[in-house]
Amino acid sequence: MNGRNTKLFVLRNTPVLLFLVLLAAFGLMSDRFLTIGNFVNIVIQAAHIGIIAIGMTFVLLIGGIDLSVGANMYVVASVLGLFLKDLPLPVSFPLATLLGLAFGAVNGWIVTRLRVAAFITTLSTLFVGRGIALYFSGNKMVGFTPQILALGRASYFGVPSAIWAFAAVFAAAYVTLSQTTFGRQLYAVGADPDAAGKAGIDVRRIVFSVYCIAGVCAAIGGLVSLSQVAVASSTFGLQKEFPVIAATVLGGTSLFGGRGGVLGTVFGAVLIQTVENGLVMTNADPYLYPLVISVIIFIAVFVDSSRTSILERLERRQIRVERA
Amino acid sequence: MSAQAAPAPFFSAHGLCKSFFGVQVLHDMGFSLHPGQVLGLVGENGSGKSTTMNILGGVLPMDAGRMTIDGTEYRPRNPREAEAHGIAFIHQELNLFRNLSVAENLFIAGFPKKLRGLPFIDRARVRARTQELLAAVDLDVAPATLVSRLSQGERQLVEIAKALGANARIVIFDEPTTSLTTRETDRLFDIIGRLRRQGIAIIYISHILGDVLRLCDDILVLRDGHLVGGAPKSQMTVERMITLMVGRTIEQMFPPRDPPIELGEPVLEVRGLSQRGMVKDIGFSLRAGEVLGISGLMGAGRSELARILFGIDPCESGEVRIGGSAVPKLSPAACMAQGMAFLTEDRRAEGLMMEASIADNVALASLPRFGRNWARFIERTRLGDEVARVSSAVRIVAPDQRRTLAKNLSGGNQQKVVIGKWLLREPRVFMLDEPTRGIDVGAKYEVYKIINQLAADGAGVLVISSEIEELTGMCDRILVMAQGEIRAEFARAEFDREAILRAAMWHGSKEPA
Amino acid sequence: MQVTRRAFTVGALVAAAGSMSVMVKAEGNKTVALLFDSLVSPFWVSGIEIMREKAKAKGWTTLENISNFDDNKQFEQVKAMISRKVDGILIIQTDAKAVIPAIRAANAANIPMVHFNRPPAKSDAYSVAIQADNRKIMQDTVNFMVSQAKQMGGKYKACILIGDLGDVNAIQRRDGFFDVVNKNKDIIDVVARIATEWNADKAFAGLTNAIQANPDINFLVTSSDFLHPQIEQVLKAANKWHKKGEAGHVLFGGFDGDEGAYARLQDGYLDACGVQNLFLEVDMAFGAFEDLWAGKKPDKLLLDPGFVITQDDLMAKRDQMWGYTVWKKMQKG
Amino acid sequence: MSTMQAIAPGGTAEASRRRRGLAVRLLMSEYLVPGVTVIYFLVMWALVPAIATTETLLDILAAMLPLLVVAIGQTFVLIVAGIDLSAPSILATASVVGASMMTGDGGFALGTGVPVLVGIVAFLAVGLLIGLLNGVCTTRLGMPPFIVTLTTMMFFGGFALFYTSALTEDGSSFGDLPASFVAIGQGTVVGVPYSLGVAGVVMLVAHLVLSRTVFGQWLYAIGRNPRAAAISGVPVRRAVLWAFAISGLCAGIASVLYTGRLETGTPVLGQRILLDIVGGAVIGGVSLFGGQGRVTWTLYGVLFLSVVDKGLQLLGLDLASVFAIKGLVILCAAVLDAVRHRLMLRG
Repeated sequence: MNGRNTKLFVLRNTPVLLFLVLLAAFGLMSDRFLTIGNFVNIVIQAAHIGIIAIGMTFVLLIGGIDLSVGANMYVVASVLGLFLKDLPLPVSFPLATLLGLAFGAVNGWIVTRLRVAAFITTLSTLFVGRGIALYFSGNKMVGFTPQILALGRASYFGVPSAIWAFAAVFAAAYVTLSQTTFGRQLYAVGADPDAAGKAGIDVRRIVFSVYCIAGVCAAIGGLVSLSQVAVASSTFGLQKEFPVIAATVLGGTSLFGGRGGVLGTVFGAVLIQTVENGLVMTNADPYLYPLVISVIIFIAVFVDSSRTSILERLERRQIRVERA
Repeated sequence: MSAQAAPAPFFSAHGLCKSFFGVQVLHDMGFSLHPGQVLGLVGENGSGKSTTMNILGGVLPMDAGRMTIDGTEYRPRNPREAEAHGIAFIHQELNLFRNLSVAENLFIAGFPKKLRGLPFIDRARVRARTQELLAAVDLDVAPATLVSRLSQGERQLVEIAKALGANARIVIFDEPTTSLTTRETDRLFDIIGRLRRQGIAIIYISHILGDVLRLCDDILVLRDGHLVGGAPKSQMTVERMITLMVGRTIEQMFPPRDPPIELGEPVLEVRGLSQRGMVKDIGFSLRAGEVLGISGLMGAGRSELARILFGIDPCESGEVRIGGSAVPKLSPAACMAQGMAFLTEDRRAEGLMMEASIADNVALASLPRFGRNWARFIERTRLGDEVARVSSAVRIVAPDQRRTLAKNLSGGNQQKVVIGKWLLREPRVFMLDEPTRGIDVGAKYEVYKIINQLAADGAGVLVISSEIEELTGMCDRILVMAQGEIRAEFARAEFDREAILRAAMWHGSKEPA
Repeated sequence: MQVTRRAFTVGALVAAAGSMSVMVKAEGNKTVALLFDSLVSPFWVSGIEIMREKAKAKGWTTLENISNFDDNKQFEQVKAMISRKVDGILIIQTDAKAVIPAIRAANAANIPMVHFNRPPAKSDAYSVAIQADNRKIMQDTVNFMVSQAKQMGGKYKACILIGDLGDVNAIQRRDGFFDVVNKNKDIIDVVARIATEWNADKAFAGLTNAIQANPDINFLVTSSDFLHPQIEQVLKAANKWHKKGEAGHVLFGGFDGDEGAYARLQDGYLDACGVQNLFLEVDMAFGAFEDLWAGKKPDKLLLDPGFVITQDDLMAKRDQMWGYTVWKKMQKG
Repeated sequence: MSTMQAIAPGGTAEASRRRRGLAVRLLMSEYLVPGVTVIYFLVMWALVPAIATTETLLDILAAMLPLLVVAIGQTFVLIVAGIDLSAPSILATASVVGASMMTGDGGFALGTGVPVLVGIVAFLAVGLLIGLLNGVCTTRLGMPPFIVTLTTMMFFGGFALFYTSALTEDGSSFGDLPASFVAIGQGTVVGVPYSLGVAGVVMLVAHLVLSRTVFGQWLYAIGRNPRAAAISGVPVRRAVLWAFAISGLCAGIASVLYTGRLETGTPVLGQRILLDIVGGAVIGGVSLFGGQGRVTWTLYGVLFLSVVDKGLQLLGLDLASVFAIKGLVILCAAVLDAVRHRLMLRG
């Protein structure tokens, strides 16, 4: 029994162990890698992807998908930089976030009311969103006020603002998913929308809200990103949907709904960033970046999927108590 | 709530009518319920039982009619409103979320909150209330257990606990025992008894007429959307119910089976088959023309045995010979190559392609046989003819074999589609796991006839069933399994319900739910 | 096919109405297609705006298409422009070789083609290319920085932000950088090469990581000025954003000559910038069209020599710097 | 469920279809997407008459063919409820590897005497091998297709760049390809492109395989219910493996067409068209959840996207309008499709 427990422990924590191996490997190659400062860096850089991926987790949990998050980021950034720049931050940031929510609400409305498949809905809002933002910006780089940029560099109680934002979004999402009726109903909808309807859950409301949440997260992620990169060029947020979905799925959330959570998503986002960071720290040939990153993601998912099947076998309740 | 002192009805329905696409499926249906009453509802599939209950449960709106609860009009627009009026509907396909815990399933429609106005779930209260409700249905699992880890019977109890949690006054059971073991069924009936003593009215829908008779105070019989009979239990018999249901008399539940005078060669031989935690040292043989039954409680390893034999689940040791030749590595393809067929117990998950037509479903297992030349182009005419032949042989009732999707068929017709799929292969060995689960009397009779015909044509048939009557009615020989082993064998002459049950309960105290 | 017939009628009516209003194309006016592969940096945005203005001034009509780094899509766009029978095609391709079929198609349709800023690979097809001498300009820029470094003395840890590895200009600028630093290995040690893929996020993250790994980086070159905001942000966070002459100043070289570069030169943060002469390039390109229409055959490659602008000669040279014009406009607006 | 419902959708829908007008008839048919395409085309024709010239129509055809070939490959994978995100990187890798065999600038196969043949084999082999790799990882290692192909997309996208940088002087692409190879992508016979022949054969074969062969029926069965398929003796793993291999092979073939068209083996080939590939199939009606799809549907979807693109190119608008119009047009098609579904349900 004890041997089995150890095995279970190892298996359950494989991703963490893998992560440690990775840290050790990069640590050996660069003495600057294993420092607190660097880890803070990694988390800062993972923050915007991580935040958006948290929103994406909600969408994937109900079996949907949102390809428009990158476009949403760009719409929010260009409106903030062009039209809200004279407002004080406590006003302009909430307004920008509301705009992200509105974008998400459009997705949600089309998906729930017009009943268009999520993939196509968000594919088309991706195009429309970018079009609108480009119209506002006239293709030009959108700059931001010094206050916003200062916010990007600021630290509170020794913790950089991006990490605060990341932590806050994570905490809110975690609590929502695990501690509220909405969160639990969301898992039910993801597992079986028809059954959820029969159980008296307002499925439409949940689906709609989920796209709104994804919109809000995209907006917040966009704000974090722009406060760091300082300008939004016409490619701001372009093709962000891929790393975002990758981080979410790497974190163990199923594309088919009902399974996963935001803790894994955070882990997925940080893992990808750790590898990128490690490669820069070891001054690797830039051509090798995608090769190394993809191999590591591959190994992580491979280990995770084989682990899941072994775990299932080990944890499966024996159908009968065997006689000695 | 006062007990059954004065059995005055608190619920009544009059003149319920419903049409789909211009076809009236329910005519002038009406009944009433008083606290603590158990009302049985029987009828063939499509007779209007489910429609009635869906109207009651707020799933469908009624076209005409009137329902009242406590004298006030009741007209639910969705399941939520029905629930708010104290009506709980326990569907045949349980409405539980496997990825959530027992406690979460109980409260999914609305969790108790920590503070008014804040959305946070009061976990402690959920846990306490869950324990209370689980105790009320005698289910001994932790509230945090995931539903995916419960047995079918346990899940049923969770559904009942859910109804109790919603303060239901009427609980509707739609075919609750189809996937329960005998013991679980007994336990369910105990619980139902307890509910009625609390003054809760029960509507019980089932194809198992014996159960209905045993359990219900009053029984209503539906046919083609009309209420064709209703009487207290004392005035009903199983025969009368059947006669009312089908509109004619059926002499027997089972078609006459003349046991073959001389059995053929063994078509399936199993020796020393073992798999840890599943089955142990199984050995038996099945001969051509024989119908062999396997009885046992749920979890006794019956389905597991069949799944191992068909190569779906792995096995550690043992020898299997199909049609005289040894199959060294079991797999569905290898077994099929030797002429074996297998009807799984879960036809939705493992038998049918719901979104595909009848023809596509029937053809599925036989496709390579109709492949022509190297590219294996399908000979469509020949396949079409064969599919049509089999479909009419098993009497699938549907407007169009090519257009009608499996999901739009009744349970009985769905089962016939799966059987047809295997018959198209003309199997030498046919294993059927719960072949009549959830299908109506008429369809059952037809399935039995198909089985008889198969055996008469020289195939070996292996039937797994939880209904002992079904096995004794159908089989030439019955094996009884318990705890993964074969415990007893009965020849037709020795069939005895009591003895079979006793063998199945061998060390029965250890049966895990 | 009755549906189509009905729709056909409707379509024809709309077509008749539409063609009157939309397709007003005065006789003698020229239509020029501007095919860009992206508008990712101010260089391209200003480029297309200058082109629009100058074309308008000449009375030309412009049509635009952005290929989003997709050579195949751009080929289709060229064909679309040929279908519309434009008078000239100005193209910024992504790949020097993949554009050749497009040139051939233009040749076959007898439509002049001018490559802006990126020349095509050698082939038998005829077109005119305007290009900044990337490698040379970058060499000059870095040379200036090295001379500054030598003046100040000491050893330098260098970092370069490389562009998209699939873009010739990025490669040429990278090569220009290494031409110089490799000759000065005694004082300059390249500790970080950051592949930005012309992507601001990647640049930001890459530079942050590089500075984390080598906090003593004090020699920084970017292959395009559009990455300045990210660089400023990272250096500020690392407390390394100081003017020339202040302690801790990072020797900083840019490329393109955009408005941000001008501002940072003026403020003293940027030491040198390799400027592509955008006005000149647009004039050269449009001149090439006029020559081609006139039946002349300009050389296949026309070079914009560009120049290096530094804090020292900022006032003298700024009027040639396109970024200064944009900057001035922004100050007014 | 009652048998009444079983009869209803077929019967009454048939009756109501007869009653309704032509517009609704088009809406209800599987020709909705082509219908929308025609409407869009007519609107564009009003704005830019040049769209209705033979030349432009041939351009549209030439432009859509390679995309169609990749999208057909994708259709196979979508039918088994998978997805192949690696298609763009297969295009790129096959393009640079194939071109490196036959470039006049030191191609590896110049010495063999048949560089074009070797080159084409290389294209197809790269596609097939990456496809098989995807297939093996999903079927044998039990990893989700999304992640497997995401990683192969990243890996081979990077590999193509790496390969090119290591083998070419300027590090950007392989040019100087043999004329006979280029002809496959560009050449025409009486105005009809050769690539039409290639794509036509791919389309025909794919259509026959999916609709007429045992293998095709297996793929649909796997997409509809993999467990039922396995129990019915369908070799699920093998079939899924081949679905991925076919997707890879199709991408390899498409890469031949693209590379020939551009006369260049480039590592950035197709890097931006993933959403066009998947979107083409999905807009045509292929389900992302498996079990539903036809080659003709994919054709409609790809045709739709190609016509939309060509119209926008001809208009020569700024980027903002191009994005906005493209998005709205896709959305309109999707909304119409959703309306159709609802009408069908109502009967």
